[in-house]
Amino acid sequence: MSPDAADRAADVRVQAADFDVAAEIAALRAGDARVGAVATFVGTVRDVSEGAGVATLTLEHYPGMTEKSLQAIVDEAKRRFDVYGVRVVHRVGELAPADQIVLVAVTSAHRGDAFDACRFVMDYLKTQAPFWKKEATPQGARWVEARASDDAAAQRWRR
Amino acid sequence: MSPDAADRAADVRVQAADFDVAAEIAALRAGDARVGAVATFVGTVRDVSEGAGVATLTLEHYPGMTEKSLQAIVDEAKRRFDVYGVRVVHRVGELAPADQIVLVAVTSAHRGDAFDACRFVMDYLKTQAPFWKKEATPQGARWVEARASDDAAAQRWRR
Amino acid sequence: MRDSPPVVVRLVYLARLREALGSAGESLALPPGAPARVATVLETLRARGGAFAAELGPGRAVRVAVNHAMAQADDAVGEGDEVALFPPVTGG
Amino acid sequence: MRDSPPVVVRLVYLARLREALGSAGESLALPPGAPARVATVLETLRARGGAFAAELGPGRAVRVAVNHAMAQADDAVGEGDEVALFPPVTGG
Repeated sequence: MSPDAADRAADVRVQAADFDVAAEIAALRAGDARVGAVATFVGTVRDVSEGAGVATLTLEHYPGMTEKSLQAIVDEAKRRFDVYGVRVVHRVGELAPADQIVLVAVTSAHRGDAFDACRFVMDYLKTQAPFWKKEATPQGARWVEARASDDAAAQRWRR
Repeated sequence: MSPDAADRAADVRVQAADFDVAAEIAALRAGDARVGAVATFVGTVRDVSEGAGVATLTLEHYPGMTEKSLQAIVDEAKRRFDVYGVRVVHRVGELAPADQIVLVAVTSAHRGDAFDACRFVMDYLKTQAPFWKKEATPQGARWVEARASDDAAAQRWRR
Repeated sequence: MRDSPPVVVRLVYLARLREALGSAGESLALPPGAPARVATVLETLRARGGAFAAELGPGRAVRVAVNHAMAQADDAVGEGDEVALFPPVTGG
Repeated sequence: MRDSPPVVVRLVYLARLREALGSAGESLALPPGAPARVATVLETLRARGGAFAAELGPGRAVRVAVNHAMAQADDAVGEGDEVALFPPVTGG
């Protein structure tokens, strides 16, 4: 595997296990002292959704497409913004309220590109990556509906 | 101390010691399952500045004003954006390349407010909080010059 | 001159759609004749009626990926392609 | 009627300005008469010439905080106020 391929292989991960934000940031920075800015986003399970209590949240995905789709988003972020590293970790399976769902971390020389790339990846992930949430509530299980605001957020980056 | 005062007292810290991003996020979230989004920014010491190598970076501040200034920025972020918690940790003293300088972490129900508030705090901190950087380089020590791009970034939030 | 054999695609149903259709996927032979497109797949399934017509009908948001890449109605599909049907995504 | 006593402020010099002026701060009595403002402080210091005139002169970016809050040239200063002079900030 070429060094480039090794780099890219570490960009995205889909896993049932939890992740450690500090460890992920440290691995992404890897002692690179060109880095001046690290922007990070963590999505977490809320205990209320559309007014109903949430007992568990189950994340289904499309194995085979998921990593490719996330990698395509990361590649596009690297093309658009002046960043050194981008890392996406997305969990699947059954989660509880307050659990971590997704991590996006970006390193750059400057904060503007780090913030932009981090937000870009989240906005695209929300509309392009094949994950689906199913909530268990006191009223029964239900699939989470996609939100128009997520489409609008991704649309803002079109050009 | 009232609960509110205790909350606010934890919003900002100025310290020589390093910080642990994961521990700061965990303390800020404090098991609050209303939180769905955590946006974090970490600024780090770059080993090159204006083309010269940087051996150490010394951060001076204005004791007495620093915490007040950071708290005012945090209060304004809480006023403008729909967020639950905001935390700022800024280091002072002598740092080495790759060291962490500053942490801004924000929790919210949704990612838009978390990203906006985090970026707002950084943009204002860069122009309003009384910190100054002095670099030790092979050509001698020099004070870092303020950047017009930082003024422009803060200006974007005026209204 | 004989007709060419029909294009057969592998269908994958995901999330709410998998539950509503009661199936995780199947092989589907597309009607011979016109070039096969994503729209051909959807029309063929809708023609079955029942849950297929209801879930893939007008006003229902269905996303399609061909060989793991998001696809549009007029994108071509070919022999052996993996065609996934699913609701709008809700991860992150 | 006697003149009121002059307003005395506590000056704090920070960062590059502290080094250039060779001082971390001092007490300064402002000239009696007109109401004392931030601009009065700067004019009084510049009138000393030397490093003060050079560092606080036209074209030099100097920021001022009165009692730990950022201040503008026409903001008032009063007896015992802490007036800090420093270059544009560069933290974060």
